[in-house]
Amino acid sequence: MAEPRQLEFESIIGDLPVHLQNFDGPLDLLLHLIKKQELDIYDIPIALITRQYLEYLELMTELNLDTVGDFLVMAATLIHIKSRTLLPRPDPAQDDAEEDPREALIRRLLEHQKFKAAAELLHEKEIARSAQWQRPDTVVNDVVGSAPEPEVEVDLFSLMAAFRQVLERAKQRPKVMLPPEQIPIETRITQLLERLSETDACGFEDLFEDVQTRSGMVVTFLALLEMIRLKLIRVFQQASFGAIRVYKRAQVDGAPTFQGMTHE
Amino acid sequence: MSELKSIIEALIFASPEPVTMKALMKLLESEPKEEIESAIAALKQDYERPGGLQLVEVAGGYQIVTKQEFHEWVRRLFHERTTQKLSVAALETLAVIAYRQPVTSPEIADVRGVNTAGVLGTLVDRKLIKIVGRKAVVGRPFMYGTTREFLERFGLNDITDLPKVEDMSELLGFDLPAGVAEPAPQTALPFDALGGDETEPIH
Amino acid sequence: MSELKSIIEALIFASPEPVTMKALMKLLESEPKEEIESAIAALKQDYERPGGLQLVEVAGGYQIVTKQEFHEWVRRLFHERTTQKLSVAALETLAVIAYRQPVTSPEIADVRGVNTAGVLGTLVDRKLIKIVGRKAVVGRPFMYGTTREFLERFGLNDITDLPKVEDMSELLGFDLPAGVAEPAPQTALPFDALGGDETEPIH
Repeated sequence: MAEPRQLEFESIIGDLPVHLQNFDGPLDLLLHLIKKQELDIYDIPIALITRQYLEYLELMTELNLDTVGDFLVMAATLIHIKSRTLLPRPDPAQDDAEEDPREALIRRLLEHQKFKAAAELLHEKEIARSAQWQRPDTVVNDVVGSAPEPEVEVDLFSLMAAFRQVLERAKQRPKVMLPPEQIPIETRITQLLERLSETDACGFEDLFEDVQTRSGMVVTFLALLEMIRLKLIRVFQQASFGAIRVYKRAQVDGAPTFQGMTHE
Repeated sequence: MSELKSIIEALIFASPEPVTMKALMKLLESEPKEEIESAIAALKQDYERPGGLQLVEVAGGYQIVTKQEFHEWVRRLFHERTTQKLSVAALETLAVIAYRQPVTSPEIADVRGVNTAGVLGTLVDRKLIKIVGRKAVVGRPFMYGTTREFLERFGLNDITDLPKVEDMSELLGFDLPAGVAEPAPQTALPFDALGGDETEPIH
Repeated sequence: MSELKSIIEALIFASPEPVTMKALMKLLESEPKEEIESAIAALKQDYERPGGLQLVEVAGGYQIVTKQEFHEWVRRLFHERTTQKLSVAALETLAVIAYRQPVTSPEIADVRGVNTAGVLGTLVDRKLIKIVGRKAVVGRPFMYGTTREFLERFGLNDITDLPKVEDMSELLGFDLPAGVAEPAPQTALPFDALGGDETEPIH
């Protein structure tokens, strides 16, 4: 039994102009208000129309319609016009270049109205045209043998659109993983030795500070292993899961030498 | 020449889009223009006969289509029309572009009272409008114009074929008094905007 | 009955498949079979007249097609069609070249995800692109760039006048997927590649 509820809802908006979704913008709404009350578009009672417009706007805000923004500017314009009508008219002899906002509004309304009418005429043309049926393409396939390749008009937009299409498609393709630029382990060892020469010991994690990539971390780790093998460093852990510290070692006789070291 | 007329009929029939005079002249290069023109005139007359088909001029070319009056019968052949409807907002935006072209997005928004960026995207996707240049003002906004597909969809031969403002008074429900209907630079409906000097045409 | 004949003509014309007698009887359910049959007979006779079209019986149904003797003309129509327009593949290739020039065939194939060698020939023939040099990599592939005709055709002063990808997204109201608009080396729009040092200009 949904009916009573619906009636109730309708009674709420009953004295309000219309269904909300009917309006495509503030000009549309204004035109509706003017038409509904059979007002003269050239002589709009601005106070009345402003009040109705604001009532409507209030309802829109209540319903949280996200199009309210477009309507607010018009509300400001209406209020501006209304306030002007309350002020004494400027001396007509003093012809200032500024257009009367009321006239400007009327002009916009007429303009808007004109294009609504144009849209209607276009729609009539569209209907007439859609009643004309064209030869289906399949018939020509029979004549020509094979379907011609679909073609598109060549203009700036189609060029841009084509490029966008290519980029989007490229984006969707799985990326070929190129091996990233690898730092050779030798280079990394030199870097780490330099780092350790500043301090005799440091935290294990600290040696990874300057690497961002996974492969950089792997290289650093391999370098450290190599340095341990070469007895260039010693690594200590205080306790299980404790912090690991790395110490630089003095060169030990008989240990394999690191070819990359320059100061030998 | 009867054979030329037949060839032209076959070409118009087979072409997936309206065949322009230019295309015909290119295809029939050995024929003088006058011959082609008189053959078309004769063909047009042929199609005046009673029958299910008609020869129409659309998007600057010729096309053979069924007569409107048999629409309902033909429609039975198909389960549903494949052409998608345009929303009122799209149609109104299209009207502004059609009459005012070339026109920028802010100019359209000004006439319609709402931002129309989303609708423009739809119309571009449906190939009814296209970018025709950039306006030589701050920001160099794109200017939009209608396409050949637009003409085809609405059965117009060219853009001057658009319904005239005078035809609108009835729809408007009031007369446009002198002054308002005057082609003021900002309010004119007709096609004065085409090729204005502030524009930078793209082709 | 002349109207019935016209309806049948419109139906045969608009149908994607040959229209069978059975289909006609279903579509024109209120008409007696004899009426339909005699309308078809009359229509057949109509199509005996000289003209570009014929009514044929095929696959157990009726179809309107062009007469055999004009097939060469119709074929030509489809050949000539490619003067103003491009296939989607050609247009995409042109777009990649325009935005990424100078660019080699393998590089274009890489961006498009398909091989485009054949299309390059078409674009060169149409004078929209030209060879601008060879790339100093293995195989020394040709590098392609757009021509003066290309600029004229698209109404551009120079190649930097091409709209940026960012412009498109803004004005058409759609968002580009993240990363695409960023000037990553693989997606960069600008023309920094022009005259890069890996190029070897020809002459």
